[in-house]
Amino acid sequence: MTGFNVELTITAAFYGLLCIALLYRVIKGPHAVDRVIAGDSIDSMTVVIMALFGALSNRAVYFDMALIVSLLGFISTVVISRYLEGRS
Amino acid sequence: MILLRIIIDALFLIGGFFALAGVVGVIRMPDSYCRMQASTNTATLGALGILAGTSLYGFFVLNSLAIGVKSIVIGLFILFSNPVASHAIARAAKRCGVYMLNKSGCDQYGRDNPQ
Amino acid sequence: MKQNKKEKKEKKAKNIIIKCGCDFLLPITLVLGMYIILHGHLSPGGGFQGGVVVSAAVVLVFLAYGNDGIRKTFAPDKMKVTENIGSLMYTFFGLLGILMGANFCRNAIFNIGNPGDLYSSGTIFWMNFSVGLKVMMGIGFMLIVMLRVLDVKNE
Amino acid sequence: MSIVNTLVIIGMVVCAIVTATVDDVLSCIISMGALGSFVALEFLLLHAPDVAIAEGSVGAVLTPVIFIIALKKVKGGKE
Amino acid sequence: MIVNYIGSFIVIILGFYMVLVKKNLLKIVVGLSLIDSGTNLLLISFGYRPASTAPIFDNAAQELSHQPFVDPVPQALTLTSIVIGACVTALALSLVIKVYEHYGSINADNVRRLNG
Amino acid sequence: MSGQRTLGFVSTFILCFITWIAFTLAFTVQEILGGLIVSFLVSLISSRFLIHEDPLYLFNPSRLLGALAYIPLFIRELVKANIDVAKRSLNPKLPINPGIVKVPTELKSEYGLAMLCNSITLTPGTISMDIVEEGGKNQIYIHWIDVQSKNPKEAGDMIKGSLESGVRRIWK
Amino acid sequence: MKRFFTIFFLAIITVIAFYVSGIISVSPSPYNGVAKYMVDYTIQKTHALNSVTAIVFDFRGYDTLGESFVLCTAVTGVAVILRKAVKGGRKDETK
Repeated sequence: MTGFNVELTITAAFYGLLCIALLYRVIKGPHAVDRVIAGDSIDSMTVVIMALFGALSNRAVYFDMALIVSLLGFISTVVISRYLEGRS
Repeated sequence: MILLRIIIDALFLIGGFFALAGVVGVIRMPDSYCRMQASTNTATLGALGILAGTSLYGFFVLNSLAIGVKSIVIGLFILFSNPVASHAIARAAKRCGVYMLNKSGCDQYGRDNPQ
Repeated sequence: MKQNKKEKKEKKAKNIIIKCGCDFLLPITLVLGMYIILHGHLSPGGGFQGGVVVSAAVVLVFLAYGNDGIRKTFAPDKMKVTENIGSLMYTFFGLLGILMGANFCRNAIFNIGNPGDLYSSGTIFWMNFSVGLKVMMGIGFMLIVMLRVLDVKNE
Repeated sequence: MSIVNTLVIIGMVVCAIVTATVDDVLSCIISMGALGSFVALEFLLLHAPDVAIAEGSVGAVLTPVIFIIALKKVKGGKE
Repeated sequence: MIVNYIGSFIVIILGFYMVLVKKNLLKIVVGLSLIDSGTNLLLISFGYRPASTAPIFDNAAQELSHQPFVDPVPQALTLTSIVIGACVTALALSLVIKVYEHYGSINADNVRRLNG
Repeated sequence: MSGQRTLGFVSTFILCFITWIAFTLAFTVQEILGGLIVSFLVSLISSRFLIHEDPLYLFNPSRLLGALAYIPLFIRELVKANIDVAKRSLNPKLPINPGIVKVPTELKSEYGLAMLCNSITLTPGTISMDIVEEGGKNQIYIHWIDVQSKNPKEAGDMIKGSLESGVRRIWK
Repeated sequence: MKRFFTIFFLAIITVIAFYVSGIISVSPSPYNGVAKYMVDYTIQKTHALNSVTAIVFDFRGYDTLGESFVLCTAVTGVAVILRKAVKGGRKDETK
């Protein structure tokens, strides 16, 4: 369309590759805390891929998804940390 | 037009580089707290660089106000919500006694709050 | 022993960062949920999704103030009643089709306003609103009940 | 975008394998949350934003909270 | 899109494996949730068509009007399915809590033996 | 007390309305009316949570200018710390020297403390772990990836020197 | 022995699933019939812009009715099963 498709696609693919690299920490985390950290990073990378895909398809409606995940993604992390604090 | 393209590509490159650095840090670092430090690297400049690029792309290339403003709002949300999660998980890790590499011999939290 | 207890109390009172973060994010979450409910016929979203986002307010209040804050803020009995009112509203707008001489859920009053406005598309707007009311109150009630389980001791 | 699609599917499958094979129940729940995140992204890539919003909001708010409450109530899930 | 079909079938089969083999009741509920996710993905993949866009008629879609739309019927059905999945998970977890209060154990074998 | 509550309601209303405008970006009569109703309902519920002390604290022009001046300062610190941590994690020898230090701060108000701690957490290399109050002064425990000094004063200057002066222009 | 049979059974299901996915992927879903009708008549019959919302709330309204009842039943079921928590809360409220 405007010639930007190549950059957007390559960046999104690069971020997807980094997500898979982060899964190494999910597989082999010695403690649950490591898995939580990796999951949190995966959440923020997911937001980035969603924004890139919305810009690539030129639809503003795809950005609502990224809004929700970026706003509410921290709840699960805080709840798990609350559980870990109470367990000790 | 060509200047705009160079700026947006530079923003994408910056974001990709810092995200790569953060992921390599998460994989390589020896203990949980240092992994947390590297993961903030991903969430701040790794995400904000791409979102700034997307916002410029929406404003000036696609001529769509909604895409630009929503990208900025997503960046603000990440800035507000990410440190809360990071702080909570760091405190929980220290409270439940996750191993900490103590190379400098300076652990004033463990000194003040013995288990 | 006494000193230990005092220290613990002080730590609990100083949990500032999570409290301030949740306080600041609470109105933004509510506005986002209402936006998703009310724009269900123009943009992706609708009653169920927005209702779940609004009911995240219960979790945010729990994270900031614990179960005491929930007890002071929400009234579970009224929430259950409101959920049933939402269900009845949905059934009424479904029956409106039959009352106007067509089948169930037929959109009988769709030609109010132009497509693209906020208040358009007749019963779909009101059905979105009633399902959103129902889901936010229902899921909120369920979350309150399940969070209160944490306070009940096992005998 | 088919490359991104393939990568997301691979991540989803890896998360599912971790969920099925790990011993600790808490780790099981955490990797299930990561799987929910991948599945929501995949819904968006298949041009279904409504379903993506539903899955994302349920996976971010409802599921982890009730799972963690149940885990807390059964005292860590050890038998 | 054969990748999507294979991936969703693998997720469904792993969920079956968890439900059939694991002894911990919480893990069985996790397996049910996994089956739910896989089925939703399979249903959405049926409706996908290449070079198309989301079925929303806003201003951007009027410019792209030469592109077809994705099939919206499976999306609507999946929306219902997700709600029911969340309800099933909540109800099953409250049953697990009740079982633990009653028997003092969430191992499926122990519960069956105590039941007589 | 009632007047205080009304002012808090008004400031929450303004925040909600700005958020609604940023979400919709449509300036027709119906959208504005819907935004007013939604903001009224939301601020009815959440004003008592959002407002901690003084409701009109941020509407002072000097504080708004301070908030604007904080943004470039914060971005500069962010980029510097990012480059530092990226260098450390990409270096094959992994030159880290982690430890936890305790740093005193002068801030009193809750939002000020939260803003300072969030800024410290967002700059990579440092994570704020806990806040305690000792002897009338708030102390922050900070995990630092490269401990250069164990003395609380020096470490405080290194970690939050310019950030704290920026925050103090906004909050007490 | 039981475990072996379980895994054998799962392996058979896996093979069948892969075979089925191969069959599905060569014949994509056609775009006529009910989907075409619903997309074409979305704006004309309901004035809504989002097709999925139009289907959920207008063309197939009975589905949403049933879903709503399922949700109501689930909430009531959770409240009945965890009755002790609700009662304890109410006692505290009256205090």
